[in-house]
Amino acid sequence: MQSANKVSQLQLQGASGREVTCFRFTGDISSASKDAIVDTYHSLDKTVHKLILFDFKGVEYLNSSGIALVIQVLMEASKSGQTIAICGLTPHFTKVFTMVGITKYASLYPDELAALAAL
Amino acid sequence: MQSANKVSQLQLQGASGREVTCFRFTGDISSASKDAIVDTYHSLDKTVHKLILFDFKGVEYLNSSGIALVIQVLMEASKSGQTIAICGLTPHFTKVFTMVGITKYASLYPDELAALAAL
Amino acid sequence: MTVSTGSKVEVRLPSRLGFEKVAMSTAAGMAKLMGFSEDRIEDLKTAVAEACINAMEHGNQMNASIPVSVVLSMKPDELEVKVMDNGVGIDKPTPAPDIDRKMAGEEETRGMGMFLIQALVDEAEWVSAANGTEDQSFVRLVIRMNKENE
Amino acid sequence: MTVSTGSKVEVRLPSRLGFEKVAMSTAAGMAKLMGFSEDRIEDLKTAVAEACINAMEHGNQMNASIPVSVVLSMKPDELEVKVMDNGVGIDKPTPAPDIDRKMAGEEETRGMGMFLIQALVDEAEWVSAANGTEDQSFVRLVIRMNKENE
Ligand SMILES: Nc1ncnc2c1ncn2[C@@H]1O[C@H](COP(=O)(O)OP(=O)(O)O)[C@@H](O)[C@H]1O
Ligand SMILES: Nc1ncnc2c1ncn2[C@@H]1O[C@H](COP(=O)(O)OP(=O)(O)O)[C@@H](O)[C@H]1O
Repeated sequence: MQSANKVSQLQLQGASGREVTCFRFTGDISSASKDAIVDTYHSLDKTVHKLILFDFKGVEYLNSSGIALVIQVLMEASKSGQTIAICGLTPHFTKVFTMVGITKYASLYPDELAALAAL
Repeated sequence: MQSANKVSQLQLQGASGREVTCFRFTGDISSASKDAIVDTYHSLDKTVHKLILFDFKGVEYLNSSGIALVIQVLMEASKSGQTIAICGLTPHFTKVFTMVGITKYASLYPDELAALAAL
Repeated sequence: MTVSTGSKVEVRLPSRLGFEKVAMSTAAGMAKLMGFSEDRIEDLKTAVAEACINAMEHGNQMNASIPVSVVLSMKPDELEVKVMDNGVGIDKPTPAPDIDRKMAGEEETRGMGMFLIQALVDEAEWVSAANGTEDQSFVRLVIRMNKENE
Repeated sequence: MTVSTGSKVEVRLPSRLGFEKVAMSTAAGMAKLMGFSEDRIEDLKTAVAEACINAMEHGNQMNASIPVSVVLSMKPDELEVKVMDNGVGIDKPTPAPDIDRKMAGEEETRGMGMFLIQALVDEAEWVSAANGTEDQSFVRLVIRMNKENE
Protein backbone atom coordinates (compact mmCIF):
# COMPACT_ATOMS: atom_id res chain seq x y z
CA MET A 1 0.00 0.00 0.00
CA GLN A 2 3.00 2.26 -0.23
CA SER A 3 3.18 3.76 -3.67
CA ALA A 4 6.17 2.88 -5.82
CA ASN A 5 8.72 5.52 -6.68
CA LYS A 6 9.69 6.58 -10.13
CA VAL A 7 13.13 8.12 -10.20
CA SER A 8 14.56 9.89 -13.20
CA GLN A 9 18.22 10.75 -13.41
CA LEU A 10 19.61 13.70 -15.36
CA GLN A 11 22.97 15.41 -15.76
CA LEU A 12 22.87 19.15 -15.18
CA GLN A 13 25.49 21.82 -14.82
CA GLY A 14 25.85 24.17 -11.87
CA ALA A 15 26.64 27.88 -12.24
CA SER A 16 30.23 27.07 -11.25
CA GLY A 17 30.47 24.82 -14.28
CA ARG A 18 30.45 21.62 -12.22
CA GLU A 19 28.47 18.58 -13.29
CA VAL A 20 25.40 17.97 -11.13
CA THR A 21 23.73 14.53 -11.11
CA CYS A 22 20.10 15.14 -10.38
CA PHE A 23 17.53 12.58 -9.22
CA ARG A 24 13.89 13.53 -9.48
CA PHE A 25 11.69 11.46 -7.18
CA THR A 26 7.95 10.86 -7.34
CA GLY A 27 5.54 8.86 -5.19
CA ASP A 28 6.04 8.29 -1.48
CA ILE A 29 9.38 8.47 0.29
CA SER A 30 8.95 5.94 3.09
CA SER A 31 10.42 2.69 4.37
CA ALA A 32 9.55 1.17 0.97
CA SER A 33 11.86 3.59 -0.85
CA LYS A 34 15.19 1.86 -0.29
CA ASP A 35 15.40 1.09 -4.02
CA ALA A 36 14.58 4.63 -4.99
CA ILE A 37 16.92 6.38 -2.61
CA VAL A 38 19.74 4.08 -1.55
CA ASP A 39 20.01 1.74 -4.55
CA THR A 40 19.77 4.65 -6.97
CA TYR A 41 22.63 6.33 -5.15
CA HIS A 42 24.66 3.10 -5.15
CA SER A 43 24.20 2.81 -8.90
CA LEU A 44 26.48 5.86 -9.35
CA ASP A 45 30.23 5.63 -9.74
CA LYS A 46 31.46 7.45 -6.62
CA THR A 47 34.61 8.63 -8.37
CA VAL A 48 32.69 10.31 -11.17
CA HIS A 49 29.53 11.74 -9.59
CA LYS A 50 30.77 14.16 -6.96
CA LEU A 51 27.81 16.51 -6.79
CA ILE A 52 24.33 15.03 -6.44
CA LEU A 53 21.01 16.83 -6.28
CA PHE A 54 17.91 15.13 -4.84
CA ASP A 55 14.76 16.79 -6.16
CA PHE A 56 11.69 15.97 -4.05
CA LYS A 57 9.31 18.26 -5.96
CA GLY A 58 7.24 15.32 -7.27
CA VAL A 59 6.94 13.65 -3.86
CA GLU A 60 3.54 13.73 -2.21
CA TYR A 61 4.30 11.95 1.04
CA LEU A 62 7.47 11.74 3.08
CA ASN A 63 7.88 10.15 6.49
CA SER A 64 10.65 9.64 9.03
CA SER A 65 11.57 6.22 7.61
CA GLY A 66 12.08 7.89 4.24
CA ILE A 67 14.15 10.63 5.84
CA ALA A 68 16.28 7.92 7.49
CA LEU A 69 17.14 6.62 4.00
CA VAL A 70 18.19 10.11 2.95
CA ILE A 71 20.45 10.30 6.03
CA GLN A 72 21.96 6.92 5.12
CA VAL A 73 22.91 8.31 1.70
CA LEU A 74 24.29 11.51 3.27
CA MET A 75 26.46 9.35 5.52
CA GLU A 76 27.85 7.26 2.67
CA ALA A 77 28.32 10.28 0.43
CA SER A 78 30.25 12.11 3.10
CA LYS A 79 32.62 9.13 3.41
CA SER A 80 33.29 9.13 -0.34
CA GLY A 81 33.75 12.88 -0.60
CA GLN A 82 30.53 13.44 -2.50
CA THR A 83 28.24 16.40 -1.89
CA ILE A 84 24.45 15.97 -1.69
CA ALA A 85 22.13 18.91 -2.19
CA ILE A 86 18.36 18.73 -1.77
CA CYS A 87 15.60 20.70 -3.46
CA GLY A 88 11.88 20.72 -4.08
CA LEU A 89 10.77 20.27 -0.47
CA THR A 90 7.56 21.98 0.59
CA PRO A 91 7.88 24.60 3.34
CA HIS A 92 6.62 21.98 5.79
CA PHE A 93 9.29 19.43 4.87
CA THR A 94 11.96 22.12 4.73
CA LYS A 95 11.08 22.70 8.38
CA VAL A 96 11.12 18.96 9.14
CA PHE A 97 14.52 18.42 7.45
CA THR A 98 15.86 21.39 9.40
CA MET A 99 14.45 20.03 12.68
CA VAL A 100 16.25 16.71 12.30
CA GLY A 101 19.50 18.50 11.49
CA ILE A 102 19.94 17.46 7.85
CA THR A 103 20.82 21.06 7.00
CA LYS A 104 24.16 20.51 8.78
CA TYR A 105 25.11 18.00 6.08
CA ALA A 106 23.16 19.01 2.98
CA SER A 107 22.07 22.36 1.58
CA LEU A 108 18.37 22.81 0.85
CA TYR A 109 17.20 24.82 -2.16
CA PRO A 110 13.64 25.71 -3.15
CA ASP A 111 13.94 24.19 -6.64
CA GLU A 112 16.41 22.89 -9.24
CA LEU A 113 17.09 26.33 -10.69
CA ALA A 114 17.97 27.78 -7.31
CA ALA A 115 20.16 24.76 -6.59
CA LEU A 116 22.03 25.00 -9.90
CA ALA A 117 22.58 28.72 -9.43
CA ALA A 118 24.31 27.97 -6.12
CA LEU A 119 26.25 24.83 -7.11
CA MET B 1 -19.57 23.10 11.49
CA GLN B 2 -20.55 24.37 8.09
CA SER B 3 -18.27 27.17 7.09
CA ALA B 4 -19.78 30.60 6.62
CA ASN B 5 -19.96 32.12 3.16
CA LYS B 6 -18.46 35.36 2.13
CA VAL B 7 -20.19 36.82 -0.89
CA SER B 8 -18.90 39.79 -2.80
CA GLN B 9 -21.04 41.59 -5.35
CA LEU B 10 -19.67 43.43 -8.35
CA GLN B 11 -21.09 45.10 -11.44
CA LEU B 12 -19.52 43.91 -14.68
CA GLN B 13 -20.31 44.44 -18.32
CA GLY B 14 -20.92 41.67 -20.85
CA ALA B 15 -19.52 41.73 -24.40
CA SER B 16 -23.00 42.72 -25.57
CA GLY B 17 -22.77 45.85 -23.42
CA ARG B 18 -25.29 44.59 -20.89
CA GLU B 19 -24.80 45.06 -17.16
CA VAL B 20 -23.93 41.83 -15.36
CA THR B 21 -24.38 41.58 -11.59
CA CYS B 22 -21.81 39.12 -10.39
CA PHE B 23 -21.73 37.31 -7.04
CA ARG B 24 -18.51 35.65 -6.02
CA PHE B 25 -19.04 32.96 -3.40
CA THR B 26 -16.54 31.43 -1.00
CA GLY B 27 -16.79 28.75 1.69
CA ASP B 28 -19.27 25.87 1.52
CA ILE B 29 -22.47 25.92 -0.47
CA SER B 30 -24.74 23.71 1.62
CA SER B 31 -28.01 23.85 3.56
CA ALA B 32 -26.42 26.60 5.66
CA SER B 33 -26.04 28.89 2.63
CA LYS B 34 -29.57 30.28 2.43
CA ASP B 35 -28.25 33.73 3.39
CA ALA B 36 -25.48 33.60 0.84
CA ILE B 37 -27.52 32.36 -2.09
CA VAL B 38 -31.19 33.18 -1.62
CA ASP B 39 -31.03 36.28 0.58
CA THR B 40 -28.27 37.78 -1.54
CA TYR B 41 -30.44 37.28 -4.59
CA HIS B 42 -33.45 38.79 -2.81
CA SER B 43 -31.42 41.88 -1.96
CA LEU B 44 -31.40 42.83 -5.64
CA ASP B 45 -34.04 45.00 -7.27
CA LYS B 46 -35.60 42.58 -9.77
CA THR B 47 -36.46 45.39 -12.17
CA VAL B 48 -32.86 46.61 -12.35
CA HIS B 49 -30.67 43.50 -12.20
CA LYS B 50 -31.70 41.43 -15.19
CA LEU B 51 -28.52 39.47 -15.77
CA ILE B 52 -26.87 37.75 -12.81
CA LEU B 53 -23.69 35.72 -12.73
CA PHE B 54 -22.95 33.29 -9.90
CA ASP B 55 -19.22 32.65 -9.63
CA PHE B 56 -18.42 29.51 -7.63
CA LYS B 57 -14.66 29.65 -8.20
CA GLY B 58 -13.90 30.28 -4.52
CA VAL B 59 -16.16 27.47 -3.30
CA GLU B 60 -14.48 24.40 -1.85
CA TYR B 61 -17.49 22.26 -1.05
CA LEU B 62 -20.90 22.06 -2.64
CA ASN B 63 -23.64 19.56 -1.85
CA SER B 64 -27.14 18.78 -3.04
CA SER B 65 -28.76 21.01 -0.41
CA GLY B 66 -26.67 23.89 -1.72
CA ILE B 67 -27.64 23.05 -5.29
CA ALA B 68 -31.30 23.09 -4.19
CA LEU B 69 -30.82 26.72 -3.10
CA VAL B 70 -29.41 27.56 -6.53
CA ILE B 71 -32.47 25.94 -8.14
CA GLN B 72 -34.73 28.01 -5.89
CA VAL B 73 -33.08 31.18 -7.18
CA LEU B 74 -33.33 29.94 -10.79
CA MET B 75 -37.03 29.41 -10.24
CA GLU B 76 -37.66 32.88 -8.82
CA ALA B 77 -35.44 34.53 -11.41
CA SER B 78 -37.27 32.84 -14.25
CA LYS B 79 -40.58 34.20 -12.88
CA SER B 80 -39.21 37.74 -12.80
CA GLY B 81 -37.64 37.57 -16.23
CA GLN B 82 -34.08 37.58 -14.93
CA THR B 83 -31.30 35.47 -16.41
CA ILE B 84 -28.86 33.56 -14.19
CA ALA B 85 -25.51 32.39 -15.51
CA ILE B 86 -23.06 30.26 -13.55
CA CYS B 87 -19.29 30.08 -13.70
CA GLY B 88 -16.27 28.84 -11.81
CA LEU B 89 -17.46 25.27 -11.26
CA THR B 90 -14.84 22.53 -11.25
CA PRO B 91 -15.17 19.88 -13.98
CA HIS B 92 -16.73 17.60 -11.37
CA PHE B 93 -19.44 20.09 -10.38
CA THR B 94 -20.00 21.05 -14.00
CA LYS B 95 -20.90 17.37 -14.47
CA VAL B 96 -23.09 17.37 -11.35
CA PHE B 97 -24.98 20.53 -12.39
CA THR B 98 -25.48 18.99 -15.82
CA MET B 99 -26.74 15.71 -14.30
CA VAL B 100 -29.44 17.45 -12.28
CA GLY B 101 -30.55 19.41 -15.35
CA ILE B 102 -29.57 22.92 -14.26
CA THR B 103 -28.07 23.51 -17.70
CA LYS B 104 -31.63 23.65 -19.08
CA TYR B 105 -32.18 26.84 -17.09
CA ALA B 106 -28.76 28.41 -16.67
CA SER B 107 -25.68 28.53 -18.87
CA LEU B 108 -22.42 27.34 -17.35
CA TYR B 109 -19.11 29.03 -18.18
CA PRO B 110 -15.61 28.05 -17.07
CA ASP B 111 -14.84 31.46 -15.55
CA GLU B 112 -15.97 35.09 -15.37
CA LEU B 113 -14.08 36.08 -18.50
CA ALA B 114 -15.72 33.35 -20.56
CA ALA B 115 -19.10 34.28 -19.11
CA LEU B 116 -18.72 37.98 -19.88
CA ALA B 117 -17.56 37.23 -23.41
CA ALA B 118 -20.82 35.33 -23.98
CA LEU B 119 -23.24 37.62 -22.13
CA MET C 1 -17.45 -11.06 6.27
CA THR C 2 -15.61 -11.77 3.05
CA VAL C 3 -13.24 -8.84 3.24
CA SER C 4 -10.04 -9.36 5.15
CA THR C 5 -9.79 -6.97 8.06
CA GLY C 6 -6.39 -6.01 6.71
CA SER C 7 -7.97 -3.83 4.05
CA LYS C 8 -10.87 -2.19 5.84
CA VAL C 9 -11.08 1.28 7.30
CA GLU C 10 -13.95 2.46 9.47
CA VAL C 11 -14.73 6.03 10.37
CA ARG C 12 -17.44 7.14 12.79
CA LEU C 13 -18.82 10.67 12.73
CA PRO C 14 -21.30 12.55 14.88
CA SER C 15 -24.62 13.29 13.15
CA ARG C 16 -23.78 16.93 12.72
CA LEU C 17 -23.77 18.73 9.39
CA GLY C 18 -20.27 19.53 8.25
CA PHE C 19 -18.75 16.29 9.57
CA GLU C 20 -19.60 14.62 6.25
CA LYS C 21 -16.53 16.50 5.02
CA VAL C 22 -14.35 14.42 7.35
CA ALA C 23 -15.80 11.24 5.80
CA MET C 24 -15.10 12.69 2.35
CA SER C 25 -11.45 13.18 3.33
CA THR C 26 -11.16 9.63 4.65
CA ALA C 27 -12.79 8.15 1.54
CA ALA C 28 -10.59 10.27 -0.71
CA GLY C 29 -7.49 9.13 1.21
CA MET C 30 -8.48 5.49 0.80
CA ALA C 31 -9.27 5.87 -2.91
CA LYS C 32 -5.97 7.66 -3.48
CA LEU C 33 -4.13 4.85 -1.70
CA MET C 34 -5.78 2.43 -4.15
CA GLY C 35 -4.73 4.54 -7.11
CA PHE C 36 -8.09 5.92 -8.25
CA SER C 37 -7.97 8.88 -10.61
CA GLU C 38 -8.72 12.39 -9.37
CA ASP C 39 -12.07 12.55 -11.15
CA ARG C 40 -13.22 9.20 -9.77
CA ILE C 41 -12.20 10.45 -6.30
CA GLU C 42 -14.37 13.55 -6.81
CA ASP C 43 -17.32 11.30 -7.73
CA LEU C 44 -16.75 9.23 -4.61
CA LYS C 45 -16.43 12.27 -2.36
CA THR C 46 -19.78 13.69 -3.47
CA ALA C 47 -21.50 10.30 -3.16
CA VAL C 48 -20.08 9.75 0.34
CA ALA C 49 -21.05 13.27 1.44
CA GLU C 50 -24.64 12.84 0.24
CA ALA C 51 -24.90 9.41 1.87
CA CYS C 52 -23.57 10.77 5.19
CA ILE C 53 -25.93 13.76 5.14
CA ASN C 54 -28.88 11.42 4.52
CA ALA C 55 -27.72 9.12 7.32
CA MET C 56 -27.49 12.10 9.70
CA GLU C 57 -30.77 13.71 8.66
CA HIS C 58 -33.14 10.90 7.77
CA GLY C 59 -31.48 8.02 9.63
CA ASN C 60 -30.23 9.56 12.87
CA GLN C 61 -32.69 12.50 12.89
CA MET C 62 -29.79 14.91 13.43
CA ASN C 63 -29.14 13.54 16.91
CA ALA C 64 -25.48 14.55 17.12
CA SER C 65 -24.68 11.85 19.66
CA ILE C 66 -25.71 9.02 17.30
CA PRO C 67 -22.75 8.25 15.06
CA VAL C 68 -22.81 7.64 11.34
CA SER C 69 -20.47 4.80 10.56
CA VAL C 70 -18.65 4.60 7.24
CA VAL C 71 -16.87 1.35 6.40
CA LEU C 72 -14.48 1.44 3.46
CA SER C 73 -13.40 -1.94 2.11
CA MET C 74 -10.58 -2.19 -0.35
CA LYS C 75 -11.18 -5.06 -2.74
CA PRO C 76 -9.33 -6.12 -5.87
CA ASP C 77 -10.14 -3.38 -8.38
CA GLU C 78 -12.94 -1.82 -6.37
CA LEU C 79 -13.68 0.17 -3.28
CA GLU C 80 -16.87 -0.57 -1.35
CA VAL C 81 -18.29 2.01 1.03
CA LYS C 82 -21.09 1.33 3.50
CA VAL C 83 -22.67 4.32 5.20
CA MET C 84 -24.71 3.16 8.20
CA ASP C 85 -27.24 4.87 10.43
CA ASN C 86 -29.63 3.95 13.23
CA GLY C 87 -32.82 4.69 11.33
CA VAL C 88 -35.31 2.34 9.72
CA GLY C 89 -34.07 2.92 6.22
CA ILE C 90 -35.91 3.90 3.09
CA ASP C 91 -39.57 3.03 2.85
CA LYS C 92 -40.18 3.57 -0.84
CA PRO C 93 -37.94 4.35 -3.80
CA THR C 94 -37.61 8.08 -4.45
CA PRO C 95 -38.31 9.27 -7.98
CA ALA C 96 -35.41 10.86 -9.86
CA PRO C 97 -35.42 14.64 -9.58
CA ASP C 98 -37.18 16.44 -12.44
CA ILE C 99 -35.76 19.89 -13.03
CA ASP C 100 -38.82 21.03 -15.02
CA ARG C 101 -41.15 20.09 -12.19
CA LYS C 102 -38.82 21.76 -9.69
CA MET C 103 -38.77 24.94 -11.80
CA ALA C 104 -42.56 24.84 -12.04
CA GLY C 105 -42.82 24.53 -8.25
CA GLU C 106 -44.46 21.10 -8.57
CA GLU C 107 -41.64 19.32 -6.76
CA GLU C 108 -39.42 20.36 -3.85
CA THR C 109 -36.14 21.94 -4.93
CA ARG C 110 -34.24 19.49 -2.72
CA GLY C 111 -34.28 15.69 -3.12
CA MET C 112 -31.26 15.11 -5.35
CA GLY C 113 -28.95 13.21 -2.99
CA MET C 114 -29.92 9.66 -3.84
CA PHE C 115 -30.02 10.47 -7.53
CA LEU C 116 -26.49 11.90 -7.42
CA ILE C 117 -25.18 8.94 -5.46
CA GLN C 118 -26.55 6.54 -8.06
CA ALA C 119 -25.29 8.64 -10.93
CA LEU C 120 -21.77 9.02 -9.57
CA VAL C 121 -20.84 5.53 -8.41
CA ASP C 122 -20.83 2.17 -10.18
CA GLU C 123 -23.21 0.47 -7.74
CA ALA C 124 -25.54 1.86 -5.08
CA GLU C 125 -27.85 -0.23 -2.94
CA TRP C 126 -30.02 0.81 0.02
CA VAL C 127 -30.63 -1.78 2.73
CA SER C 128 -33.16 -1.13 5.48
CA ALA C 129 -32.87 -2.33 9.07
CA ALA C 130 -36.68 -2.35 9.00
CA ASN C 131 -36.49 -5.47 6.85
CA GLY C 132 -35.15 -7.26 9.87
CA THR C 133 -31.98 -8.94 8.62
CA GLU C 134 -29.61 -6.07 9.38
CA ASP C 135 -28.77 -4.23 12.62
CA GLN C 136 -28.45 -0.90 10.93
CA SER C 137 -29.75 0.64 7.75
CA PHE C 138 -27.09 1.42 5.22
CA VAL C 139 -26.33 2.44 1.69
CA ARG C 140 -23.63 0.42 -0.02
CA LEU C 141 -21.62 2.13 -2.74
CA VAL C 142 -19.03 0.64 -5.06
CA ILE C 143 -16.57 2.39 -7.33
CA ARG C 144 -14.42 0.35 -9.68
CA MET C 145 -10.97 0.91 -11.05
CA ASN C 146 -10.48 1.59 -14.78
CA LYS C 147 -14.11 2.30 -15.18
CA GLU C 148 -15.56 5.61 -16.21
CA ASN C 149 -18.83 6.90 -14.90
CA GLU C 150 -21.81 4.94 -16.07
CA MET D 1 -15.32 11.13 28.94
CA THR D 2 -15.37 14.92 29.00
CA VAL D 3 -15.79 15.39 25.26
CA SER D 4 -19.31 15.37 23.96
CA THR D 5 -19.78 12.59 21.43
CA GLY D 6 -21.11 15.26 19.09
CA SER D 7 -17.60 16.41 18.28
CA LYS D 8 -15.61 13.21 18.12
CA VAL D 9 -14.52 11.27 15.06
CA GLU D 10 -12.94 7.85 15.24
CA VAL D 11 -11.11 6.09 12.44
CA ARG D 12 -9.81 2.53 12.57
CA LEU D 13 -7.09 1.34 10.21
CA PRO D 14 -5.44 -2.01 9.57
CA SER D 15 -1.82 -2.22 10.76
CA ARG D 16 -0.47 -2.05 7.26
CA LEU D 17 2.02 0.53 6.07
CA GLY D 18 0.41 3.04 3.76
CA PHE D 19 -2.87 3.17 5.67
CA GLU D 20 -1.42 5.90 7.89
CA LYS D 21 -2.15 8.13 4.89
CA VAL D 22 -5.88 7.50 5.36
CA ALA D 23 -5.58 8.67 8.97
CA MET D 24 -3.69 11.74 7.75
CA SER D 25 -6.60 12.57 5.43
CA THR D 26 -9.15 12.14 8.21
CA ALA D 27 -7.13 14.29 10.60
CA ALA D 28 -6.62 16.94 7.93
CA GLY D 29 -10.36 16.96 7.18
CA MET D 30 -11.17 17.43 10.86
CA ALA D 31 -8.58 20.19 11.32
CA LYS D 32 -9.84 21.97 8.20
CA LEU D 33 -13.41 21.76 9.53
CA MET D 34 -12.16 23.49 12.69
CA GLY D 35 -10.45 26.19 10.67
CA PHE D 36 -6.78 25.35 11.28
CA SER D 37 -4.28 26.96 8.91
CA GLU D 38 -2.67 24.95 6.11
CA ASP D 39 0.73 24.85 7.83
CA ARG D 40 -0.72 23.67 11.13
CA ILE D 41 -2.57 20.96 9.19
CA GLU D 42 0.73 19.84 7.63
CA ASP D 43 2.26 19.59 11.13
CA LEU D 44 -0.70 17.54 12.30
CA LYS D 45 -0.58 15.23 9.27
CA THR D 46 3.08 14.36 9.83
CA ALA D 47 2.55 13.83 13.56
CA VAL D 48 -0.47 11.59 12.95
CA ALA D 49 1.37 9.59 10.28
CA GLU D 50 4.36 8.97 12.56
CA ALA D 51 2.10 8.02 15.47
CA CYS D 52 0.15 5.57 13.28
CA ILE D 53 3.31 3.98 11.88
CA ASN D 54 4.65 3.49 15.42
CA ALA D 55 1.32 2.01 16.53
CA MET D 56 1.40 -0.42 13.58
CA GLU D 57 5.08 -1.36 13.94
CA HIS D 58 5.89 -1.26 17.63
CA GLY D 59 2.38 -1.59 19.09
CA ASN D 60 0.61 -4.04 16.79
CA GLN D 61 3.78 -5.73 15.48
CA MET D 62 2.58 -5.22 11.90
CA ASN D 63 -0.28 -7.68 12.38
CA ALA D 64 -2.57 -6.26 9.68
CA SER D 65 -5.70 -7.62 11.33
CA ILE D 66 -5.13 -5.62 14.53
CA PRO D 67 -6.54 -2.14 13.98
CA VAL D 68 -4.95 1.13 14.94
CA SER D 69 -7.63 3.40 16.32
CA VAL D 70 -7.40 7.16 15.94
CA VAL D 71 -9.83 9.28 17.97
CA LEU D 72 -10.07 12.94 17.03
CA SER D 73 -11.80 15.18 19.55
CA MET D 74 -12.75 18.69 18.64
CA LYS D 75 -12.50 20.94 21.67
CA PRO D 76 -12.82 24.70 22.00
CA ASP D 77 -9.67 26.02 20.30
CA GLU D 78 -7.89 22.69 20.13
CA LEU D 79 -7.92 19.33 18.44
CA GLU D 80 -6.91 16.29 20.46
CA VAL D 81 -5.83 13.13 18.68
CA LYS D 82 -5.33 9.78 20.39
CA VAL D 83 -3.59 7.05 18.40
CA MET D 84 -4.16 3.69 20.08
CA ASP D 85 -2.60 0.27 19.61
CA ASN D 86 -2.70 -3.13 21.30
CA GLY D 87 0.92 -3.15 22.45
CA VAL D 88 2.38 -2.57 25.88
CA GLY D 89 3.52 0.96 25.12
CA ILE D 90 6.86 2.61 25.53
CA ASP D 91 9.22 1.22 28.14
CA LYS D 92 11.76 4.01 28.39
CA PRO D 93 11.97 7.52 26.93
CA THR D 94 13.82 7.60 23.61
CA PRO D 95 16.64 10.13 23.30
CA ALA D 96 16.22 12.86 20.68
CA PRO D 97 17.92 11.98 17.40
CA ASP D 98 21.45 13.33 17.03
CA ILE D 99 22.37 13.94 13.41
CA ASP D 100 26.12 14.01 14.16
CA ARG D 101 25.96 10.60 15.81
CA LYS D 102 23.85 9.29 12.94
CA MET D 103 26.35 10.60 10.41
CA ALA D 104 29.17 9.01 12.40
CA GLY D 105 27.33 5.68 12.37
CA GLU D 106 27.05 5.73 16.18
CA GLU D 107 23.26 5.80 16.13
CA GLU D 108 20.69 4.19 13.83
CA THR D 109 19.62 6.44 10.96
CA ARG D 110 15.96 5.83 11.89
CA GLY D 111 14.38 6.81 15.22
CA MET D 112 13.01 10.25 14.47
CA GLY D 113 9.27 9.65 14.73
CA MET D 114 8.70 10.49 18.36
CA PHE D 115 10.99 13.49 18.11
CA LEU D 116 9.06 14.85 15.13
CA ILE D 117 5.71 14.28 16.81
CA GLN D 118 6.84 16.27 19.84
CA ALA D 119 8.35 19.00 17.73
CA LEU D 120 5.30 19.44 15.50
CA VAL D 121 2.38 19.46 17.93
CA ASP D 122 1.64 21.55 21.01
CA GLU D 123 1.35 18.60 23.38
CA ALA D 124 2.38 14.95 23.04
CA GLU D 125 2.01 12.36 25.76
CA TRP D 126 2.63 8.59 25.62
CA VAL D 127 0.49 6.40 27.85
CA SER D 128 1.27 2.69 28.26
CA ALA D 129 -1.26 -0.06 28.76
CA ALA D 130 1.51 -1.82 30.67
CA ASN D 131 0.94 0.65 33.51
CA GLY D 132 -2.39 -0.98 34.06
CA THR D 133 -4.88 1.87 34.06
CA GLU D 134 -5.60 1.87 30.32
CA ASP D 135 -6.92 -0.84 27.99
CA GLN D 136 -4.73 0.21 25.14
CA SER D 137 -1.46 2.08 24.78
CA PHE D 138 -1.78 5.39 23.09
CA VAL D 139 -0.11 8.64 22.19
CA ARG D 140 -2.18 11.74 22.81
CA LEU D 141 -1.49 14.76 20.62
CA VAL D 142 -2.93 18.24 20.89
CA ILE D 143 -2.76 21.09 18.40
CA ARG D 144 -4.13 24.48 19.36
CA MET D 145 -5.71 27.20 17.30
CA ASN D 146 -3.92 30.55 16.85
CA LYS D 147 -0.74 29.04 18.10
CA GLU D 148 2.40 28.71 16.10
CA ASN D 149 4.76 25.82 16.49
CA GLU D 150 6.58 25.75 19.76
N1 LIG E 1 -30.43 7.04 5.32
C1 LIG E 1 -31.76 7.22 5.10
N2 LIG E 1 -32.66 6.76 5.99
C2 LIG E 1 -33.98 6.97 5.80
N3 LIG E 1 -34.50 7.58 4.70
C3 LIG E 1 -33.64 8.05 3.78
C4 LIG E 1 -32.23 7.89 3.91
N4 LIG E 1 -31.64 8.43 2.82
C5 LIG E 1 -32.63 8.92 2.06
N5 LIG E 1 -33.85 8.70 2.62
C6 LIG E 1 -35.18 9.06 2.09
O1 LIG E 1 -35.05 9.32 0.71
C7 LIG E 1 -35.48 10.66 0.40
C8 LIG E 1 -34.65 11.21 -0.74
O2 LIG E 1 -33.31 11.45 -0.31
P1 LIG E 1 -32.42 12.42 -1.15
O3 LIG E 1 -32.56 12.09 -2.60
O4 LIG E 1 -31.04 12.36 -0.62
O5 LIG E 1 -33.03 13.85 -0.95
P2 LIG E 1 -33.24 14.73 0.35
O6 LIG E 1 -32.36 14.16 1.42
O7 LIG E 1 -32.83 16.09 -0.09
O8 LIG E 1 -34.69 14.61 0.68
C9 LIG E 1 -35.33 11.42 1.70
O9 LIG E 1 -36.16 12.55 1.76
C10 LIG E 1 -35.70 10.35 2.73
O10 LIG E 1 -37.08 10.24 2.85
N1 LIG F 1 3.26 2.78 19.86
C1 LIG F 1 4.42 2.32 20.38
N2 LIG F 1 4.43 1.18 21.11
C2 LIG F 1 5.59 0.69 21.63
N3 LIG F 1 6.78 1.28 21.46
C3 LIG F 1 6.85 2.41 20.74
C4 LIG F 1 5.68 3.00 20.17
N4 LIG F 1 6.06 4.13 19.52
C5 LIG F 1 7.39 4.23 19.67
N5 LIG F 1 7.88 3.20 20.42
C6 LIG F 1 9.29 2.96 20.81
O1 LIG F 1 10.01 4.17 20.70
C7 LIG F 1 11.09 4.01 19.78
C8 LIG F 1 11.32 5.32 19.00
O2 LIG F 1 10.27 5.55 18.10
P1 LIG F 1 10.50 6.55 16.90
O3 LIG F 1 11.16 7.76 17.43
O4 LIG F 1 9.21 6.76 16.22
O5 LIG F 1 11.53 5.82 15.96
P2 LIG F 1 11.44 4.44 15.17
O6 LIG F 1 10.02 4.03 15.10
O7 LIG F 1 12.02 4.79 13.83
O8 LIG F 1 12.30 3.49 15.95
C9 LIG F 1 10.71 2.84 18.90
O9 LIG F 1 11.85 2.20 18.34
C10 LIG F 1 9.97 1.96 19.89
O10 LIG F 1 10.86 1.20 20.67
